[in-house]
Amino acid sequence: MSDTIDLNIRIDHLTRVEGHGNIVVDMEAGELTQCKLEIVEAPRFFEAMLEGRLFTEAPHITCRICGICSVGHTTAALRAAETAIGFSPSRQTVQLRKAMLHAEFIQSHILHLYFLAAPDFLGVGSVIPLAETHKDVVKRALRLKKLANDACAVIGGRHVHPISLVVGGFTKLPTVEELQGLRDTIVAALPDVVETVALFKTLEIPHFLRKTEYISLKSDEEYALYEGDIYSSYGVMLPPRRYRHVTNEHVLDHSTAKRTRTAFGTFMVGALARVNNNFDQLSEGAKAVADELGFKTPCFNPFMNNVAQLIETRHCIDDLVAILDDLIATGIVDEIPDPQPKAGRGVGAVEVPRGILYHDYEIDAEGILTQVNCIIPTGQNLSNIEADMRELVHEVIDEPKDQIALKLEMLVRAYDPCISCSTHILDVEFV
Amino acid sequence: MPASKISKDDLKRHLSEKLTDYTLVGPVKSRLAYKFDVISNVDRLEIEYTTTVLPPKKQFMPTVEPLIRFQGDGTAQLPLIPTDRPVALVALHSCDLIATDLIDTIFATAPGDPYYKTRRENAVILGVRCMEPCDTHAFCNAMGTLDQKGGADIFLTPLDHHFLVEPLSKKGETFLAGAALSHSGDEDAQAVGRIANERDKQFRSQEKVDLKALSDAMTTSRDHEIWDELAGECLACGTCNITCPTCYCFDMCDKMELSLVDGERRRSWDSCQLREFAEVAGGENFRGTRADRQRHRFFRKGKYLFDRYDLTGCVGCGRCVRQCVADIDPLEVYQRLLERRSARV
Amino acid sequence: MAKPRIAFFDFACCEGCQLQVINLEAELLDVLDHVDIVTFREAMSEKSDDYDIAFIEGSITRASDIPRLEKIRENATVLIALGACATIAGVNALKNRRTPQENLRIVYGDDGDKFETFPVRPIDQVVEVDYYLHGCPIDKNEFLEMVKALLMGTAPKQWTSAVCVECKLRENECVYDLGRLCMGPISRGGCDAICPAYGNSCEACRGILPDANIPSMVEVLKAHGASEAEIERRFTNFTAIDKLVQEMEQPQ
Amino acid sequence: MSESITIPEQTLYLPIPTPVTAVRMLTKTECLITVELDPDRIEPYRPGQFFMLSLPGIGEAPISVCSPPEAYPRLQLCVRRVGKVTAHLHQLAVGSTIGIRGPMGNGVPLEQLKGQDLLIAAGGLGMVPLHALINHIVKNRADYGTVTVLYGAKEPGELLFRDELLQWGSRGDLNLHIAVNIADEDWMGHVGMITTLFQYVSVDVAKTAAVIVGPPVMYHFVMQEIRKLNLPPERIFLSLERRMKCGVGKCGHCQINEITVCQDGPVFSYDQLKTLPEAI
Ligand SMILES: Cc1cc2nc3c(=O)[nH]c(=O)nc-3n(C[C@H](O)[C@H](O)[C@H](O)COP(=O)(O)OP(=O)(O)OC[C@H]3O[C@@H](n4cnc5c(N)ncnc54)[C@H](O)[C@@H]3O)c2cc1C
Ligand code: SF4
Ligand code: SF4
Ligand code: SF4
Repeated sequence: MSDTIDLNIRIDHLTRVEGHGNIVVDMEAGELTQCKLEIVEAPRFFEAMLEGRLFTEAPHITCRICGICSVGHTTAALRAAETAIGFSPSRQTVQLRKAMLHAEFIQSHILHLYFLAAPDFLGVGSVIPLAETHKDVVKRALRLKKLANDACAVIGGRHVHPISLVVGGFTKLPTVEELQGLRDTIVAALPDVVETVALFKTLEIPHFLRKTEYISLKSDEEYALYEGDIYSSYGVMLPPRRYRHVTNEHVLDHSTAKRTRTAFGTFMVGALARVNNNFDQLSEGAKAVADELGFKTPCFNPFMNNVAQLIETRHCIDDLVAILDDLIATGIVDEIPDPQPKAGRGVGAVEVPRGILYHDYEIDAEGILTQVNCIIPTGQNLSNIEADMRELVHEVIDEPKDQIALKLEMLVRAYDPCISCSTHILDVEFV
Repeated sequence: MPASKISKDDLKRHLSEKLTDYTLVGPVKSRLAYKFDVISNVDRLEIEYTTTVLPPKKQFMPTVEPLIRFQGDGTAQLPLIPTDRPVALVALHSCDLIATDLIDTIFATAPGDPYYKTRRENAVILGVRCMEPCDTHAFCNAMGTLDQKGGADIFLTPLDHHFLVEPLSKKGETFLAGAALSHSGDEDAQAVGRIANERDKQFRSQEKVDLKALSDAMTTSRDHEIWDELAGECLACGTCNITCPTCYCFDMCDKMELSLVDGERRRSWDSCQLREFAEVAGGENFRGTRADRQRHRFFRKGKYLFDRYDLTGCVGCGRCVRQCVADIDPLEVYQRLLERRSARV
Repeated sequence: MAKPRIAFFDFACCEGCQLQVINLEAELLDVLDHVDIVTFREAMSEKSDDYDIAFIEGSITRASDIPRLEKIRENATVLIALGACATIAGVNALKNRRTPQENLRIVYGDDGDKFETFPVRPIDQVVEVDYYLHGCPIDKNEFLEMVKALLMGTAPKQWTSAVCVECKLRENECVYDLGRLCMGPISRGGCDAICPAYGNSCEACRGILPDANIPSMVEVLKAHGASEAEIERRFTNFTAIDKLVQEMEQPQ
Repeated sequence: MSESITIPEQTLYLPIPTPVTAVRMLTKTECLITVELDPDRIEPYRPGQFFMLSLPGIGEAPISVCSPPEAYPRLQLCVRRVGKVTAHLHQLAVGSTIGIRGPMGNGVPLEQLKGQDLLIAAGGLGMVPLHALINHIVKNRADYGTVTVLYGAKEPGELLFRDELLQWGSRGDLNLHIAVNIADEDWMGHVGMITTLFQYVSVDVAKTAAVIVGPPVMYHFVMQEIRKLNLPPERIFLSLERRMKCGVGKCGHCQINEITVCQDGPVFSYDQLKTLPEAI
């Protein structure tokens, strides 16, 4: 039946995603001639900007790669720079950074679930009409988002481009009273999370399965976000400094090992990958959410990434409370960061809401960055998104064209792609 | 009233008891510097401290404060300044006491400023004698403000284990009621004299600035080369004005709520070092250059206020030079101006 | 009175400034009572060319951006530059310190020729800008004040005083005393000195004041131990494109 | 003068709601606003004084008294559109309400001018306060000797109060001389700077007082001419414009030396100004 079909879909400047991308699908007589997610975002040259700058500047410059993942970029930059100069931050610093990162996960996931994804399920163009029809829902979303932003404000000054996170530690530390206040507001917000789960339980997630490889960080200690080794659902474990083995295979590296991996095809990073790979380490609350929403590992439905985000939201809230409890119990000690430059190379691999983010810095003895490489999650997901698109088109080919277009949009959006981030997108060149 | 004293612990205890009736405001320490803040636990209070970032003036004239409230019905109302609890402003140095006196004079001169006066009248001020220079920037001794008791209601002199206590007003006496005061003898007064003697030698300059001579020197210094030199250094950042205890200029602007009908007219501290301060419609700026503005700043300190009120506009607290990143130092400026004068005479 | 129609557009940027607008959690719904947001790609699918006020985020980095921006200028009655990328080219201008070819080679290697790029410009180098909302990112309260002013039909406040003013009003300890360098004395305020308030340096993300005393600022930095290279970096974080800064760099 | 009402300190910054009774455009950029003051709350005014006009959410602007004291409690204000507040004042509708604080400042010393010959020089918007003075003189013509009015404007279109200028010119007891810098086709009068009008002026030094109001640049040139007339400095009066926020001597913006223009001025004798460097 599909072998007689002609189909032309072009969605320019895909909305409700970060950055500019187009969906292009061409089918002639049932033959898929084009099926791609075009990235039209202007390249921004962050690596070039960074070369020649001081290592301590890296976090504050690279967070400007992306406003939504700005804590993520900051964290990756801090970790890369500190690894390069051989500096180990204090436990307090790490705890506070983890709290920031958790808050960013909450903020980003809530934003995606309510503002970017939910309108599709509720059949509207954006959250704005929902402000009329579902005022309570929108208010709840805003409350949860505010919570995350407040947490970032208390710890790092603000969410978008945090201020006090610097190489070595913090330029200003929150007080125990502030942390206590924050903890209380977070705990008070738990019913909102429960309501959110109830809402998403009523939404119908498209059924679509395609087996793929899931890559995330993994750690013995905890549900890996801040640090860990690179882990593939196909069982491979790599230290962060060998990240190029997972990221560069398609275009640049033609080694045998690479070709073997290409045989597996594309891979996915992000919430679904993490939940699939590290389910056991989720908080009890998060596991209960998974249960309630019928999430079972391994899950091969990319649309379920939304559900995975919700599970992680709960996990991050639970763990944020645990971190705050710990900090409140131990108290805050004033430390003034004073990291000294040293020649070296460091890779910071950090989970950010959309997947693993790598910053790779080479620093000279004066602390000047001589080589910089940043690889962002959406860049890693692109090939996988396209592979999903190709398969999805075939599955839904009998539906009306606008339905196909909507499904494709929803699919792309389910990945929560962050195209602004795509400083390095061309590692997976396909345009 | 005979001289009396109180042990340091007893003073703390007394202040702590006063928390039930008074809002206590005093110096607390942040990372490196001190600032005046509301105190709910007396342990946070630092009676012996180095001069704060902002002057205690903020207690009577907040950095930003509403003057008028607009209402939806088009009427304007005065905001209420709560006076149900008196404020006890603790541990003002002499420089700040004299500065408070100065602003009292200006803001009470008809027409008086109701907001300032209300807050001021609602406060009891505890001054504290400085037993050593608070840092290398202060030059209160040169300006003649050291050991002055200015607008204080109570004046404290710290000794090893106790404070000498001088009530200076009815308000002060009321505040002290119930405090564990004891008689202080001559030996205390002698100890103060001894310490003060030692202290005076530690200030960065021993010379007193002759205020009358300074004002006269300024009269003939409009075209002194110093203004251009200062203009070369000054960044026009406003820090000196904002941190000065005798600066009181303010800006007024409206801030509406999202309803666009309710809102406030606010005043906020302003600085004559900022370019727009004296600019009027048509682009005319009466002090368009940094040199003009620096001259205005120093003339205001050393001449204008002196000429008009017979008060010094500079109390030597050192806040401005301590915080000016360009290191512009009023004492040096005064000395330069006086030098040329004496060279001429 | 009909609600003003507002549109948001983005060029090369991180979209953090748009996010700051969405981050107005407590006020967003009230804002929507006063205005119609008709285009906001980051958050909505609806689009319209019929708007009164356009907020532009991002810098102009390639020829194809120009007609798009010109079209927006044509449609809008009021055009506002939103955030450092748009107002002063922001962090993007760091790339202007190399030629476009060098940049392409560093980032994309041999694939470099597949892209178009030219030296970054703030949007007022392409179209006329009515008002500026500075900052990286913008301050969400300042955005609110701007919207209120526009609703009242009056000119929004455009800051002309240094960051130090707000910094001192907040009673921050100067970060110079904490051993850090700060551009606050010559940088445009309006941010409530948020960076020094969190113990960090002002990086001049709102640009340098038009009448800044740059030679003296350089002396101040030197006096606090900054090397020539460090001073250069301080002056170029967000203001690489600033005319004043470029003049300073001209050999005498 | 009638007994003055002292403004209670509590209401120092409080604008009194005042109804607008007429609004009329005078030129492209100036409009004339008439308001009805509440005599219980706002005291009579003099030429040379000013009021703070206030609009909630927009701000305040100092604007000179434009009507003669005899008009009280009616008050006229002539506003040039230059920015925020003034633009909104231009949009006022009859029947609406504005906030008013004042009268502020010292005003022209009418008592001192009585019985004198007067030389009045207005540059541009300086005609606004002088309009109040001239109308007062006209209403009390017998109190003054010879009155000469010099008025300079950039171009004919900027001349304020054109009807009244005609009336004044045809009275016979006012010597009115008008100059424009740039003439248009219809302009039949004098062309040149206001200083060129001094050729028509002859004064009796013994009993002449001068009142001059105009933009800062004008003072510089006009004073050169005035000095040639050898009038004693204490009989030459000028009104200064400065940035003002509070109008009550507190905010510091209008300070020149030890004086504040809003309280000690805006009208000063040349005698006073001579000892005030920076003043003109
Ligand atoms: C004593 C006195 C009498 C005046 N009488 C009149 C009059 O009769 N008619 C008239 O049209 N104008 C008069 N002015 C000028 C008028 O006050 C200003 O044009 C007005 O305040 C500008 O306000 P704005 O909000 O419209 O302008 P803004 O938008 O605030 O700014 C526009 C320009 O006006 C300047 N400005 C702002 N506030 C003031 C201020 N308070 N004082 C002076 N300049 C300011 C700014 O520097 C800027 O250059 C008088 C000024 C003074 C001091
Ligand atoms: S603090 Fe120093 S640099 Fe700043 S305005 Fe004052 S004198 Fe100038
Ligand atoms: S100004 Fe800063 S926050 Fe705003 S879009 Fe640009 S990089 Fe992002
Ligand atoms: S920290 Fe920076 S902005 Fe604040 S006072 Fe110091 S120099 Fe000025």
